[in-house]
Amino acid sequence: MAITGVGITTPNVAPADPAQTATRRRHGLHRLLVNGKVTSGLVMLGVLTLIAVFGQALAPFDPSKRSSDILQSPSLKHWFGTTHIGQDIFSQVLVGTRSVMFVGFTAGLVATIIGVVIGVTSGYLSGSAAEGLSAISNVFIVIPALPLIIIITNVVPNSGDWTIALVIGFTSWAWGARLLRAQTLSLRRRDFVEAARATGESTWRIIGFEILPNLTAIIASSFIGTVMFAVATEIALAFVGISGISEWNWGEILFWAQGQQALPQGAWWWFVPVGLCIALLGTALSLVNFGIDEFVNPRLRASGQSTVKASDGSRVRMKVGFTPVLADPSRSKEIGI
Amino acid sequence: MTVTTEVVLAAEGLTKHFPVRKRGRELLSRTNHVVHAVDDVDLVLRRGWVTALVGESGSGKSTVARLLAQLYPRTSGDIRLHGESAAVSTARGGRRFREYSRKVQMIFQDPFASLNPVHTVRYHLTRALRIHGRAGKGKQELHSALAELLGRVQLTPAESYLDKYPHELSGGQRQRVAIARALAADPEALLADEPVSMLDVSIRLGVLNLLRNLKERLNLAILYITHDIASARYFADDTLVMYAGRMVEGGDSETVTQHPAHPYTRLLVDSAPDPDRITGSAQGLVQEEGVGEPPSLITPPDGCRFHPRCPFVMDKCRTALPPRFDVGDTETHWAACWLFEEAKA
Amino acid sequence: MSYFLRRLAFYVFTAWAALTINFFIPRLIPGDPVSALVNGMRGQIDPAQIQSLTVLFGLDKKQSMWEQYTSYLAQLARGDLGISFGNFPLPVSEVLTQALPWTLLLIGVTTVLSFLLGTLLGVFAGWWRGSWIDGLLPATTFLSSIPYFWLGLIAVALFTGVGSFLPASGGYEPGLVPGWSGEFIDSALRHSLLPAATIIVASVGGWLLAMRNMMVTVTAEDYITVAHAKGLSERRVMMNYAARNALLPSVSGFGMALGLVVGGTFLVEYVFSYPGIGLQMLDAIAKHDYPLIQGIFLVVTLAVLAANFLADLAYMALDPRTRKEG
Amino acid sequence: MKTDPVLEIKGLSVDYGLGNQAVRAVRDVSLTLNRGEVLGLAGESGSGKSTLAYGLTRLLPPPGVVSAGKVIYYPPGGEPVDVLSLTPAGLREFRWAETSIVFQGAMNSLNPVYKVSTQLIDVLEAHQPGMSRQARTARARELLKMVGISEDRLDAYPHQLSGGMRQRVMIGMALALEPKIVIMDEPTTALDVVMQRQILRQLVDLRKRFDFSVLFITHDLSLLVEFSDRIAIMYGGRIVEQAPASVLYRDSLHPYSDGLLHSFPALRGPRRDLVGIPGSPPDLRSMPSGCSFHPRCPKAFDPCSVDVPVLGTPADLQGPARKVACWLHPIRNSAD
Repeated sequence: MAITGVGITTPNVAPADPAQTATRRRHGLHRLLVNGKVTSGLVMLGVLTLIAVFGQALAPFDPSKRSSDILQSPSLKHWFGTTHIGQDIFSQVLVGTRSVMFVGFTAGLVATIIGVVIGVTSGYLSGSAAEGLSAISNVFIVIPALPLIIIITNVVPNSGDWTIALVIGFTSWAWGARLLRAQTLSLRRRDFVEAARATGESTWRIIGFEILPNLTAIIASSFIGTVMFAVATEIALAFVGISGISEWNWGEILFWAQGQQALPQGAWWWFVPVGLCIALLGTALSLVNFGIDEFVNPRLRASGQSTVKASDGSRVRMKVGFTPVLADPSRSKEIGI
Repeated sequence: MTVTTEVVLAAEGLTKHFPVRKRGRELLSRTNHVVHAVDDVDLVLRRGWVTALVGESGSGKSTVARLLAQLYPRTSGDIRLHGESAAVSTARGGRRFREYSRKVQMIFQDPFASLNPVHTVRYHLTRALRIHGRAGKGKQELHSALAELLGRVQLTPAESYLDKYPHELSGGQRQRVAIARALAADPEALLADEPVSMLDVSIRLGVLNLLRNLKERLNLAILYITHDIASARYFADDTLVMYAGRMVEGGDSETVTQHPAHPYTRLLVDSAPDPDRITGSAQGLVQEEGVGEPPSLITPPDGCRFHPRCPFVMDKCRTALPPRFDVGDTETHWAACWLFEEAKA
Repeated sequence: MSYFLRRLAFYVFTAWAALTINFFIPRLIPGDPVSALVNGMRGQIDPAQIQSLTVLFGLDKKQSMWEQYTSYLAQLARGDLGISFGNFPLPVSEVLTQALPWTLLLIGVTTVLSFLLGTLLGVFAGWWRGSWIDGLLPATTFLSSIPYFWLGLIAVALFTGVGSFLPASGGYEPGLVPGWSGEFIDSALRHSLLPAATIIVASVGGWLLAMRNMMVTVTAEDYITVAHAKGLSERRVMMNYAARNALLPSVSGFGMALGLVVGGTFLVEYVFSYPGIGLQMLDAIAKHDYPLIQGIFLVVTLAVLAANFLADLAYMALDPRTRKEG
Repeated sequence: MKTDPVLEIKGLSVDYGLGNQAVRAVRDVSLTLNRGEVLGLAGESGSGKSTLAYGLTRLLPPPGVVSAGKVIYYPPGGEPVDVLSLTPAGLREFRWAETSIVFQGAMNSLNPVYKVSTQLIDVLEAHQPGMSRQARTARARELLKMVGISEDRLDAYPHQLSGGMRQRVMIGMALALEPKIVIMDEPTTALDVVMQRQILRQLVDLRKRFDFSVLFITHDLSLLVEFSDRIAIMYGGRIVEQAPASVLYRDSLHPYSDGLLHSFPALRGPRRDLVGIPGSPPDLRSMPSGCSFHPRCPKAFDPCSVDVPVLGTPADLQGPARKVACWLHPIRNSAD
């Protein structure tokens, strides 16, 4: 039936598409890093980490050392001003970074490890043990965290950074556990897990090599969430004077500022730089988390250009329900992809 | 079609009831509700032979495959490998299960879901080879084993597929990788759960032909599960029909599809699209039998499970469960329907 | 129905867990501050109160743990939480009755307001992606990264002081007698404005972001496209189809987030010296007033549970899938 | 053959994304839907068939944009309307009253938090504001009855209905305003064959009563051959063949149509040889040059990899109803 009647007339054919180069597929870590939010968040975190490590060395003064420069506003000598007994606030901020970062990341690590163990086990296994673990995490979510932490910190002797980090870590794993459990439950029913079982993989290998790698994004995001919570909690504890006064941290600067009535005296520099540092750290962590959210849920990704020129010349926002009709329907010009 | 080969895998009285979560007032009552997903299923898979299992979604056909793969624990019944009971007591892990999985492998419906998105083709196949001790010694042997596997499913050259992630492959290529993974164990029986239903129409045939080719070359026993009765006719030697958790009809594929005996099979065959019935606008569609939907499997109807929809329903159908009756047209053709009671006598 | 019963069972379990944690914590306190106090106060403290402290802190070493536990529960059932050391000789329950209404009103009202405001803004931000309201996100993210109390301090510095309409601290004008007088209510409202604004500004961003992301996710669902295809008005598609569905996870998240929110608001009370539970708690900690700390923890936990329960009821009213099968 | 058009698509192109990131999913498609006919649109995933349907109704979510073309609707006895140049208000009025859509996922096309009745009624509220409350409820009841669902289901929530029932509700809803065009995007793909047959039967019946045109989109060619009057086959964003159903089935011209027809086994009649199509469907981001089917085509020859064949009536065949885009069948010069 194939009638080959070549060469009658060549109709008005559109020019042929040029051969396409294979599109580079981006995936995994690389795609996460090209996300601007993640990169800028990580850069900010990197700077703060450097300060945490080298803060002691960089600090121009001993943060606890008194001087005659009492309650001075920011100057070239004291970038963030001084306290009521002449301590250099800039040095305090630099030195205090370490404790904040240490507690934040240690607590985050502890909570994430507990969360992963409890969440993934209760998600993958079934039966009453799993139900019990899930009930316990729900209890820990509902119980008000800060009062509980305050009480425990108050009861435990020697509340140094390690203690605080551990207390926060041991009380704030439940959110992560809950998220991971939900995700594990849905992964467990996925065919690739069944397929791994059918192939003959052992249970621990399925959990470790089939399920866990698929949870990376959620683990990272729950880790960052816990770090945010731990930082806020540590600063709050220091601010109300519950944790020990052995090491400098940002909350402690605020504690002294509050105790010495800094704001009523107009000593804004005692509060504002520290507050901005806290906000900076929080924003950096949030940015990374936004990036991870967008990585996990592609619908959240911004679609680049959000407005187009419509056929009537006006600019139209791209939105669900009303597909824009492009202005220039030049049909001869095929869009080069 | 009287050549019968050796039985590789047999199921006897296979039954699976899933517990239902109690709700509300039931918490106080003693009755335990279950979903009767699969009830009393007998089937055999023969060497070099394709057996099709046809049914609607929810009829329990996928559960049968998972029971045969021993991914689910059975409620009752037995699974025999070469005549010996091969039932593993718990569905989880264990050396006995691994031994069983060396002989019986499964292919899943959705190749987009059955490969782990974070692992490469190489990882999937290497694991399958390692588990079953067929990875050989050293890199060289492993590589040739991988290349041979991919060659079997016509993915050549192997180098251009080994380091790809699943999302870099098309649907058909993924399903071939999944088949290669199943073959890595060098199994005797292959359970294919709707292996082509998620693939594009134009490439389905390629995968089915590959399976048929493998069956002939490797002398595999294949269970082909499908909702498309026409493809059962094309691809399978025997066809079994399942409705609401029970087998209702069986026999050689040509007879079952061309001369369906059970009223449900007839409904299924009549409902299938038929391009030869060209009518312009589907006038041939006007007929009013078999309306309604499949029953709840929590409280399945007494007697024959098809009786509420059956146009030929008799009093007996409502109370008594029909056993298998010979239909009489071919040796192997049977139907679980009271209409064929006399034919047996 | 089954959803409701499951939730109810969970609350009972959580309440029990909180009671039990509360039982064990004082038993971990090193030393014996309680008996020291009891000894010091002998003569002024009545025997019933000594008895209740004994039960609360497990001072009666002759009793087994189980006996201590049962008498502890029995005592709680009577509403007896011991006496407050810091407010001697007031019973803890009385201190709580005075402080609780302030907290419930301030935190309850502002949290609900902040949730409603954030959710509404989130609906708009998610619906008109890339619009100015969506552009608020970086600002709100920054604001929610700042601790509540720091924002409160700045608010005090900026908006209070001599001649300002807004007072810097307290719950009402000193000298006024709490009651239903117009003058008192006016004063109480004025005192609550700044702390309330602080809580709202600090927490609205979180709700906004959550709702915005849910809106974006829901907008891609088929039923939204169907609603557009049906030619419904934009407002109807946005509110009745998109927002109505996006709200569900937000509401269930609301209950769970309360446990976190409460902590932050306590510090706001501290900064504003607002006479609520949070201030009492920090005060009690400074004074090592263990019975009061315990009582507060218990009451706060139960209050959060109750709020969770209300959120659950709201969820059930909003999502027909949780109701009984038809 | 009726030739009274109700909808004319002219040179429609639809892209995903803008500028140099744009991926063209529908390429210069022209298609006419006649009054009262069932036009089947078949193709594999990625062929652009759904994109075409959503593009012409402007329901394609971002980043989809209509980059060229016209969609003309001919109301009975009225002036033709270009759907693509309607204002949002005009488009809203046009939707559902003139064209309604039945979506693929019956599971997700109903709002889970509202009763069936509410969702039937809000269409009436939006388009016929003058209607009384009782009249609306009565109409909703009538619509359910029309698709064979008992009235007491009016107060049911979507999750209380089976998949088949939900799809019936959607069909009833699609007919609420008695539109002239109903677009069906794989309406029965998620259903079992028995249910599929029941619903199609009902649809045939309803079409006789209300005389609307159907654009029926599916990947199941065997279903289309039986069910539709005319069939258009899409590949790589273009229509490659268009013919009356019976003609296409008996004698397809395009090798792709031919391959599709030989890809599904027949249930009845003699066993026939199945050929299938080698290779896989093209990636929209890197389309082959020339005819996008040429890498898979068993009959490809010189021009196929270079020039794109244009859809038109082939010179070597009679009959105005057939069109094909294949270098094996060069089109008649006067075709357009």
